[in-house]
Amino acid sequence: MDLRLSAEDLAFRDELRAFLRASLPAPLARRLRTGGKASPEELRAWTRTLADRGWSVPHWPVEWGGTGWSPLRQMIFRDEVQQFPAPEPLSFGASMVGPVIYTFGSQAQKERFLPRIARLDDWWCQGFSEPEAGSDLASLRTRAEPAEGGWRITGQKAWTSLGQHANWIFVLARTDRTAKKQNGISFFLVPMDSPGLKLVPTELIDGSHEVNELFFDDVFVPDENVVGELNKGWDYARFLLSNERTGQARVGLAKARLRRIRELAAAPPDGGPAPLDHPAFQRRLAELEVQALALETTLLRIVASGGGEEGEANPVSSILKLRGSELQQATAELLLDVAGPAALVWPYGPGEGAPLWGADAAPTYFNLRKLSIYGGANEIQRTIVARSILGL
Amino acid sequence: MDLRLSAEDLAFRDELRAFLRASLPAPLARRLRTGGKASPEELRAWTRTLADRGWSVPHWPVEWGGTGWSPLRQMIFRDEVQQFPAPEPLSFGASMVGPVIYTFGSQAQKERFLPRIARLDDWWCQGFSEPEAGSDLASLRTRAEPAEGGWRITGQKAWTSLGQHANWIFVLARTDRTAKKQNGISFFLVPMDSPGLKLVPTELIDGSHEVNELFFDDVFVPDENVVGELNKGWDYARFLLSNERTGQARVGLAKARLRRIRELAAAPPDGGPAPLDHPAFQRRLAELEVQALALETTLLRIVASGGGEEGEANPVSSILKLRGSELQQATAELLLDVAGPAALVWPYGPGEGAPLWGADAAPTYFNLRKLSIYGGANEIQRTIVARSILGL
Amino acid sequence: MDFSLNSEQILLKDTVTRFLGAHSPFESLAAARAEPFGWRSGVWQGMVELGLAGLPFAEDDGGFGGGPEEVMIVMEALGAAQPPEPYLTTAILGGTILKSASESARAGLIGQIAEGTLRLAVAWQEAATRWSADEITASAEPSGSGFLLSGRKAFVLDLAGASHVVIAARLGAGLGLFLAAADRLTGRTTGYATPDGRRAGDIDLGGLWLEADALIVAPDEGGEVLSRALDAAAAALACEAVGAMQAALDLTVEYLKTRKQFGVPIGSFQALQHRAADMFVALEQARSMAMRAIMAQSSLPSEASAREIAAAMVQIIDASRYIGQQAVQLHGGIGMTEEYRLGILFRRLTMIGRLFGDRDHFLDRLVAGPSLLERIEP
Amino acid sequence: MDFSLNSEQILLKDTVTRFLGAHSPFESLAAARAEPFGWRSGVWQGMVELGLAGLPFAEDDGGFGGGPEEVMIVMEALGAAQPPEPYLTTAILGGTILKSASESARAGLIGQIAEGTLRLAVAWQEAATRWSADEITASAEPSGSGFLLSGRKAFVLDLAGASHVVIAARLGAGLGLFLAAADRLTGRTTGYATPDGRRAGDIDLGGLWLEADALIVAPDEGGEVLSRALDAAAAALACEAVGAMQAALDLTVEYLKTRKQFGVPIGSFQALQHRAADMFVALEQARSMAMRAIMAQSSLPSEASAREIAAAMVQIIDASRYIGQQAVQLHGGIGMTEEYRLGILFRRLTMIGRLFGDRDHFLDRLVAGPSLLERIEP
Repeated sequence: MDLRLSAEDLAFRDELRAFLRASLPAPLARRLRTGGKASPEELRAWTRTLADRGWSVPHWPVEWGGTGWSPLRQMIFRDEVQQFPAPEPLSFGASMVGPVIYTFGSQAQKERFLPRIARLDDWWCQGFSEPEAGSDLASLRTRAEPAEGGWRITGQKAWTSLGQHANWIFVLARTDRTAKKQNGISFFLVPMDSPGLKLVPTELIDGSHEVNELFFDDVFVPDENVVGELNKGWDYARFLLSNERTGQARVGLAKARLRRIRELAAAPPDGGPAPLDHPAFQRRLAELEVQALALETTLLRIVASGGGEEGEANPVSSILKLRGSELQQATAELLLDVAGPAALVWPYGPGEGAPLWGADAAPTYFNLRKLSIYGGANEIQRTIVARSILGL
Repeated sequence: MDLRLSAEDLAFRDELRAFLRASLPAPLARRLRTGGKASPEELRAWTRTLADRGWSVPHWPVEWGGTGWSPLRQMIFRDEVQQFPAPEPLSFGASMVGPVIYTFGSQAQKERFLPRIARLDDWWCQGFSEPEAGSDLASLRTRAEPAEGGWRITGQKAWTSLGQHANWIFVLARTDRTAKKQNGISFFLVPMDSPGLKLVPTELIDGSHEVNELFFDDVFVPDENVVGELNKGWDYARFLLSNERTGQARVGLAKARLRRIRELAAAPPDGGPAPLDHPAFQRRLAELEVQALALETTLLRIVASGGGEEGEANPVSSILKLRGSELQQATAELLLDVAGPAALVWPYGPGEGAPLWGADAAPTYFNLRKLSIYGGANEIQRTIVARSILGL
Repeated sequence: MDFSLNSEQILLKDTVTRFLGAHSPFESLAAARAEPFGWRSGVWQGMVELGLAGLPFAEDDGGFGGGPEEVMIVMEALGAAQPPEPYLTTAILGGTILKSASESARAGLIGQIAEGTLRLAVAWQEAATRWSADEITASAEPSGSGFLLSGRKAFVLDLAGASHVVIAARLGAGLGLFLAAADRLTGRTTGYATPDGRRAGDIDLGGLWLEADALIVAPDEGGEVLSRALDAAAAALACEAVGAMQAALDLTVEYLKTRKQFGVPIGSFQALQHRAADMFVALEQARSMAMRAIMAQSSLPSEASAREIAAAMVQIIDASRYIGQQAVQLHGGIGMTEEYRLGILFRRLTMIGRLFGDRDHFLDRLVAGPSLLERIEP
Repeated sequence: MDFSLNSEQILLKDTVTRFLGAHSPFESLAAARAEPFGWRSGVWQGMVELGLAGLPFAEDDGGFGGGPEEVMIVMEALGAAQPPEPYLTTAILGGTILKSASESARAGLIGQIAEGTLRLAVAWQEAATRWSADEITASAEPSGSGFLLSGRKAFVLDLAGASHVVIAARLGAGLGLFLAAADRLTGRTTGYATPDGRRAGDIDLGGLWLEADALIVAPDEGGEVLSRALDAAAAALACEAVGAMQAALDLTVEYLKTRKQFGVPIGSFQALQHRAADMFVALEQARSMAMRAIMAQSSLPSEASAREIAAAMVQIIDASRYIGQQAVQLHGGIGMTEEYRLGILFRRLTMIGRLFGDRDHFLDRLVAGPSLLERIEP
């Protein structure tokens, strides 16, 4: 038993850090460090920089641009990116549809799509959830009817993140209405500019335009855009959802936020009493740091035991989703505590340019409530732990 | 709206306090104040003192020794007794079987039993729960078979508190095996010295002998000891269990313990660092004081709205059980914090007489875990709130 | 002891609730926020006509003689409906300060509040005060026949639509409270939206000259008057929170009954039932403490009343956080959307503990004093 | 990086577990507590024969050269079985002190531990020290060819059956650690049971004279040596807690599967399922931190290691409390009974956070230093 990284892994990590320092544009680095976001253009440029280095899709097979890194190195990479912080790869392509395509897709699909995903030439979004099928995905209603040379999709999808930037969407639709719930579903790849496809933004409580509703009205999809076998879409969706469970811990982000909190709490940008001098605040911060260490170590244990492998739904990784979301939410709440009255400044709406150092606190807190809801609500994760691990 | 007591109620309270100061033997008062208990003899003597003053069963009908006090005054009485602290009346007689007898019993039963309950001449215990019927009481198995002039009871009861001191027990037993779960159960009054009735102590984790198992082997009970109608026992049991829900808050006890904690924390009996100087401890104590005020005020609101009336199962009173048990448990835990290493002294076992100021901390903490389990486990209370109040 | 409302109070409650239902339904709030001040003069005028603005003031001063209980009733109703009109800042926070102004200074002003023509904002915080008036550094010094102010104010709630602004500034060894008409601040303010759908702003005081009679509370009393006003505002806010929590719980229970998953209403899942039960318990405990805070104002000396209000705020902030978070969680995705009514309730419940102090701030006050339990035994 | 056990470690784990299952089943514990010292010389001898007593010591010193990981394995097994034999006090707490004694002082002593003839108790606490060695007031002064001690010691774990006692006493400006054979303390001790089914005692030192060579750690090093020994004991205790928590969770899951209410196994109720899931998560997080504490001892300087151990104890104490309480709650009445195995686990889990410091004590250490997060980036 040894928690220390090997000399090789340490050198690897230092190389990553040097690369991030040298390659991430300074204004973007500064913005990310103070709670801001990368624009779609910045994310595209950054993904290409990574791709040029061969690191844009580290976990993919080498033949399609992957690195061949061990799970531990993949984890170190993700952690360093999150801690720096640098933009994370767009998961819809790199972690969701990409692996489905290289595992179940045709050779033509692989050649057509994978290189463009690896460089973010295509921006993918997800068409799984529906207004009446969230955590209960198997009850989806969107249907695809056979048509000349392909299918015609009709239905409604919801909670499609960043769909407004996407040019492709992967969609689950029912292709056999006589089959039982999980059966008779197929997996389609659909251009966002297909006639009959309409996107309507959903405004969120954090003021952001992050998710969308999508309306499919008889949208034609050619046969070549069906992935794998017809009516096996549910299997591919489960494969997709079980991937990257270790990615849900997102400890690096929590650590980066805790560091920022400690800096702000030690010396509030506007002066005044330092929260870090308050005994109750000190304890909350130390408690969350302990939580972060515990989660990181649990993650390392799971990675070390091979529990983060692709396509394998290790129920222990439900811990990562549960504690990862809770830790992220708790750090966001502590950021709100640090900001104090400065959290009153809302960056949206009719502002005239006010002091902005606390202005991401409330939106971040509001936004991260989603973490315990999406990707299998935490209630679902608890049920998975109880049933799959404890046998209840 | 006014939280203040009227001048009359204030005078009433002062009268109670003066009475408690004058009447409770000093050694017993001191012992109770430092976490000790009253012996059965002391409880009997104290109940007689109260009975002589006419206050041993305040909530009973005046004709049987009650006071005619308003619900508020009854609450003040209970609160003063708990805060003093003085011994509380033995609930099995005064609050459980007593009300059942004066509400559903025969005139002969009333005359025979009620005066002896009011003076604790008879010590009653409860024969409801069974090893396989705890929160799910309706599935009880103890049965009574008709016999010449009465019934013969066979079965096993569990969790009978203080049964070792009792000379009477009230028992639920199945008298009609063909009826559905809740039906066909009758309510019996049984002398503890009945042939065939055997008591076996259950040792608890706090080292106390508080509860017992009871084995009924063909125990004869004459017809005159059946309460009310045959096969209606379930109704009487529900009446009994719904009584005194407001009593479950026990805020007075929590307040008394919080006072003791503050004293000990300000000046530990053995000297050394005072927990009350520690910022984290200060906050925990203040938080629990806020909790106590909130619970007390909720209790007053329920009492003021008539929600504490006998036989009426006001679901809002589930709040009192939930928060009352949690508050009691939290104060017991804080007492353990204050005792610190002094909690290592266990008053049972092979001690040779060690410093004893912290010696009730661990047993109290262990013992009070029962509060969220018995009288309808807190899980059951939450279901009651969800169903009866929220309509879920 | 008595926890009931009298018939006039019940009437007040019904009237306010009905008014808000008719004139400020949830669907109207987005448009309200887009108004120049972030609120609607029509709705404000309607509230004035119901007598709400003048409610907390003595009849002799031109008000309608309501007490803390009437304030509680109004604030609970406002909490459930969340109209952005500047009631709390004008009638309670600013209003309580006006009540303590000298009679000559406040002559007619309270009447103007009651008539709806005077709308107050209170500029007490600064970028670095963190809810503590002791940290105020803005200052005033005598200059000619008046005062010259310096420094900056921040987080001034409802600044945009205020007709007058109370400004707290050091004056000699004390804290002076000045009243300035909003037009005196033209070009000195920076406005912004707040996370709970209201407006606030900062003020640059540098070189602002005010007449002698702008000093409405003298520096030897200013600190005490401000802190009493903040207490009154916190007690009112506690009641608003109760209204908002009740509304959030009602929405959640309704959602649990109607939303189906896996073929059954999600309210049939035990884990969700128990969560809803815990929300209910938290709400009732918070309600009890808000009622204590209200009653304390009319029955206790100000020091003891301040402690009761701090205790209430600790409970209210905990409950607001828990109920807000769980309401969103139990709703799932729909709870994250702006178009659904829960959003504004959640955002306001989040800010309840950031307007006049956070949980630490109020708990610090309790920790500094003697046991809370002693107080309840007069 | 590596979290796996090697084959010898797996063998050790199996051996200890099998031994305890055979020689110290739960049903035997009540009788063990009734023994004169509160534990069984036969079981102790068996543990010695397995090599457990000498395990943590260097082979050169007469031990078996085990490291923190082997200690972890043994302590986890002891945690699940809860035998009352004095392993932690002898092999870890007292043993770590012995390791730092001068070579002449410890000559042969470690061998005696390995042989089972030396059993140590460590008298460091006093009635008023509250887990802080800085508060120690017992003192020693040179007297003739030795030292004269004064003061009182309290809460000395496993005092009853100890053959030797380490005594911490002020000496000059430092803290001297003395070793006294138990027979020197005859008539000076007061013994008592502890809530977790063990024994402890107090010692009256007044007028106790010890030879010069009783001073096994000099006063300039005593404080540091004691605090390193307490850290090692806390890390071992964290591992014991993991074993106890795992056992409590296993019992609970088993009970949920078999106990029926309302006609179905209570483990089918969603609220209870989710509680069990939360227990599992708490256990795994605690296990991670216990492993960190173990690994820190062999890979980090003592200051950094102490902080890792403190961090682990915060997590362990939280988890022990949560899992202990919920295990009892989910069992209902049966969990409250002494005859059921959960009782001893619950009582030990309660005391985990009271033996070498409580949660506040360990969190204070973290708060006093720099961010914990910096450490993980060498």
